[in-house]
Amino acid sequence: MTTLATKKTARKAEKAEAAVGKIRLATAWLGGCSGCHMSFLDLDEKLIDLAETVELVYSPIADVKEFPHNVDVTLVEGAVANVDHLELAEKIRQRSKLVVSFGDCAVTGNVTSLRNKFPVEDLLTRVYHEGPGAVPRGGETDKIVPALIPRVLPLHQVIEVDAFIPGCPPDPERIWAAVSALLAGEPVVLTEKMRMFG
Amino acid sequence: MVESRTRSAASPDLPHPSGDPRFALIDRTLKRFRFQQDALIEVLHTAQEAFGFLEEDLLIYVARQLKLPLSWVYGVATFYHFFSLQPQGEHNCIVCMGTACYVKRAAEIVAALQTAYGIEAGQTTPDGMLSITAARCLGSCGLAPVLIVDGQVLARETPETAIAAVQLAIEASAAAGNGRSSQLDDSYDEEGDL
Amino acid sequence: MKRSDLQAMARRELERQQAVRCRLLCCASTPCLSSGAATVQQALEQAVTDNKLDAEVAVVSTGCMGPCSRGPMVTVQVAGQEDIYYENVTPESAQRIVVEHVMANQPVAEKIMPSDLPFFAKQHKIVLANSGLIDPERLEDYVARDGYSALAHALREMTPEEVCAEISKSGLRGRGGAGYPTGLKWDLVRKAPGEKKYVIANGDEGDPGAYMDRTLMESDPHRLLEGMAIAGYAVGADQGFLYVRGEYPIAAKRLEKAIRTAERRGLLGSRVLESSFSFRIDIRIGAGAFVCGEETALMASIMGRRGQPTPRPPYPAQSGLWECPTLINNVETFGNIVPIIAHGADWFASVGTAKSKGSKIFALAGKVDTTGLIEVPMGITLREVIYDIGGGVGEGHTFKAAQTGGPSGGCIPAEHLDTPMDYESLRALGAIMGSGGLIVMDNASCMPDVAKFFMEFCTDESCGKCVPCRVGTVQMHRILERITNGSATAADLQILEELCTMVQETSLCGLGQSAPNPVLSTLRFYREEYEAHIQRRECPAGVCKMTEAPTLALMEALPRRIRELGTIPMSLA
Amino acid sequence: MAVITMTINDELVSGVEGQSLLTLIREQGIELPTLCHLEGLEARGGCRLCLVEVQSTHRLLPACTTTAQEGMAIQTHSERLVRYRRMILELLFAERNHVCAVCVMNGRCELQDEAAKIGMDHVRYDYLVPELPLDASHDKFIIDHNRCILCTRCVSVCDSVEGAHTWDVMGRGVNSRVITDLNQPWGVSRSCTSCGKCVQVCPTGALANKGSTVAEMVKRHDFLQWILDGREKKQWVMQNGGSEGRR
Repeated sequence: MTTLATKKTARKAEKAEAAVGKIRLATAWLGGCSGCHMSFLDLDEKLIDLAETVELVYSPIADVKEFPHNVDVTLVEGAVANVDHLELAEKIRQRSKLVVSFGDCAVTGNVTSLRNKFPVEDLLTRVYHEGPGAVPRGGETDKIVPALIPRVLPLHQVIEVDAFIPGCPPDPERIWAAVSALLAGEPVVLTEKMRMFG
Repeated sequence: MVESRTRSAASPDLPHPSGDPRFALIDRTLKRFRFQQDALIEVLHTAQEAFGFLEEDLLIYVARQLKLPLSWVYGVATFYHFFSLQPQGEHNCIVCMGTACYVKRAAEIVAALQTAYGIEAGQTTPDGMLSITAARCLGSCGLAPVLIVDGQVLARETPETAIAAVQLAIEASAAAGNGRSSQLDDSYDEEGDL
Repeated sequence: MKRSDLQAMARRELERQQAVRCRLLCCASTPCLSSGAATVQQALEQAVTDNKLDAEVAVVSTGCMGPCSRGPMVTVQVAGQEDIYYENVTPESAQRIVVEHVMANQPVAEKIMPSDLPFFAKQHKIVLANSGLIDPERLEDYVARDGYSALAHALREMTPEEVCAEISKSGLRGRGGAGYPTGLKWDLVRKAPGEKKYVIANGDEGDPGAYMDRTLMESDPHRLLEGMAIAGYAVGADQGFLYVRGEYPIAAKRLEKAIRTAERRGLLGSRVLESSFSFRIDIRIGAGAFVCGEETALMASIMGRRGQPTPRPPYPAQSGLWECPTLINNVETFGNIVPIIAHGADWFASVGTAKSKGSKIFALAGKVDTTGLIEVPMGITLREVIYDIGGGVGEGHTFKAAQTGGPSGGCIPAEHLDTPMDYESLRALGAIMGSGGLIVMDNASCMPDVAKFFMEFCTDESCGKCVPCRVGTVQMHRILERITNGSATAADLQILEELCTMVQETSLCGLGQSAPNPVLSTLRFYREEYEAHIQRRECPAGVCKMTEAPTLALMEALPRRIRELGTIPMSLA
Repeated sequence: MAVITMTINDELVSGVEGQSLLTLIREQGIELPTLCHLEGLEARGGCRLCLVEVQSTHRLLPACTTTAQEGMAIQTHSERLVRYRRMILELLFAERNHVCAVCVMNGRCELQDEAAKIGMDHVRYDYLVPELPLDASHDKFIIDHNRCILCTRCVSVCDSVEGAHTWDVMGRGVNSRVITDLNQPWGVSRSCTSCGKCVQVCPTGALANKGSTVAEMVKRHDFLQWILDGREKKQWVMQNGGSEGRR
């Protein structure tokens, strides 16, 4: 899709100096439950090893507002469910060398895609008007919630994806096997057990 | 003992308990094929001809007579496009969607009819007045695109002539004093697009 | 009935026919009936009676004469004169034909279809030799044209082995599409061990745009029965099934009548022609499933089951109906048997090409001047068929493609118009002979759209037993839908091509194996059309509406927040 | 029983005449996936996963329905075959609504297993997202059509082993569905004996015990061999020649 040669700025050199030799890692959170990120945190002591080799440049667990340029590896959790996801996914692809679908929602749509049987309008009515609890009436636009796309899509049906880590969530061993391979610049080869969906 | 003998003797020969004479037609086919299970499709053909569609009761009757499992009969009845488990409309319009008709834009005729009557091909209007069917190939390719309205073959149709022909058929039966159809005409008038 | 009785019947019928001065043949095949042939025939009969001509003029309803788009057709036969064809006959012109032509010997010029037209001249009628000349509902008419004498000859003069050898020698190949050598198949069934054997005539002609088999069944039913009986004798079967497509009520009715008549006269049933050979034929009516054209699915259907195919081997020749050896041939194949036995294998083999012998019937339809049913020698070029017989695509139109073989076939472009029509040449082009549907398209047809049409057909007709066909065709159809609505990407085309090969190689039966053919052949010859749809979102033929776009291309135009005005295109789904 | 010799993946092997290719291949310790075939039920050739290359023909043949013959040369894992198997699995995952994470069979599902084995780690086709029901009307079991892959093992076992023929398939093509009786709720079926054989042979979570939740369902196929062996050895036939079973 988009080559990495685009939008190389002076800022890149500046950053590179700050983290010499470190791999620029990002993790992103689209339509998912954050379970994959929880599992990522379950890498426990391996996180310390990881911190020595990578710089976490963007992540729900790091306070960065804008997806940065020149990312080496991005793990994407969650399926593409709304226009913000579409926009972020496109940005991720443009600014990352390697994009990894991280967990079943990104890989297959999974639980997030269970809503695909319903038209968006019915879905909103069902959840926000007929669902439990008090709801704001009227259906006026609130300018906050991003517009939903008609069907939730797995990430690779929106942008090109380089590797897949299935699992709901992928357990820490799987994540480590994949991430350590990626960081070593090797292709991600998961064992049969580690490839299992669910 | 006695009871079981009467029961077994009863099944093939006595008329259907409902007394509906149309069952006699089915029985005739059953006998012609000596109640062989292989005759299922032939029997279903007869049943559909006699009753117009295959309602549940009918399928149960056929299954019992041929000593076939219910699911088997249902599976066969739903495999073949000829058999219908739903009642058909009073009028029917079949649009040929064979290749020759398609090349001569039969799809536009189907689309126009669907818009005009608010149903998809294969459906019947809620009032039971009209069924629209897209047929595979009627084999009258020289006359493409072809339409069959209530059994009458119409050649070289356009979306406009097709709607006119269907409307004519519906109005003809309305004029014949059918209460249901005159009601229908009113509703069409209200919509104003016909 | 013995052979001598047959000859006597023929004599009597010929005398009867020669007793009248003039015969008015009125086509009573489905296309002509659709254009009002029944009222034309009534008008003819009325005019004959009104003018007190009953003794000297006979009105006969016959089978198909060929030029279906010009129907209703009427032929006037006057002894000692050339037959005259009338086209587009109405009840009024029927009256004039009787008054002016029959009575005053002044043919009605403006309704005449000249018989020296290439439409007639380039044809070679073997299977349809009787079609349009005899009354399909009268056994005597058939017998008068040497009907059942081939069967009598085979029963008396030939051993089953010799019959098989004669068919092999003729070079006849299956007319249902694949072109398997018929004689070889017969011999396999003949040699197969088994007490009980069956013969099946496949009349489940499902290709949209094809109606060769219907015409033969409607126009000359006894020829088919006789062919089947010869086959029964050759392979050692005593029971035949005629599987007639459900959409062909007239054919079924005529065949039923023909079977009853033949049985009554001892030409079918027990002890055929007073020989030791017995052969019953039963009709089975299809119920609307294209897949039943596949032989194993058809047999499932005859046995009253869901029409799902089973893997071959075992082949029907070893284990078919009720696990007995079964010979299954197409109706048109059986139509060739009588002439081969009657005139000999060498006579038959003199027509056609080296590997494709005899003739082939095509249903010529689409954007040609004269559409209809034609029988041509194998090896005739597509150009001759379309431009000479069919009269071309018409003023102001450009030929674009000829589609053969329906949903299992392919499109042949203009640069291959000089291809001879035979099994091998057509296959080399990615098309197939198929059962004989031949649809001509001009520039108003969009090739990806045509491919989509056929794929939708296959999706609908897939029986659902094997995964590649059941789901693969749906996925291919989805991609074709995206291509024709403007939302496809280059990746889609690649996935489509991969799926085509996979579905072709892994599907259980012929339906799935051939379902990708229309896509593959249009991709081969009209790839730039696909590319125009994908890269420029343009339909060169102007057929596709291109209302959608690929997901990310639309980003700018999307509504951003929930319930903001604007629609998100369904291509995102 | 005559012995035959042939080659599988260029290794010389011997088998017994009349044996299916699948049996022979598996006897060699070669893993060949099957989703419709199950030992003990009639071979069907529907899932197309066990297709193999046979040298004498250009067509790929399903190992389950093809009889092993003297002199055959078979390839079971060519690049093309593995690629096609992966595509078939992708097609199956895209066909209905398979969500492994919330499935009763998660971790024990044959479909999920085969995907992992072959390395099918994502689906390139459109998910078709059909609207399909779940029938929980039966006392003991549920059928969730969203997870059905139309292998028809349930139809086969119900017909040939249980003899009830409660199950069959309705419709055709992608709209096919397994049904009980006249497409009625399973719970009201009068032919169903509630034996549960269909549940045990189902390769996915489509048929399951009622009340089992995510990853709880365990299925066993071994009963099948047990019954069929018993039948073959006529273990249930009494001395006087009458049989003691049902009917």
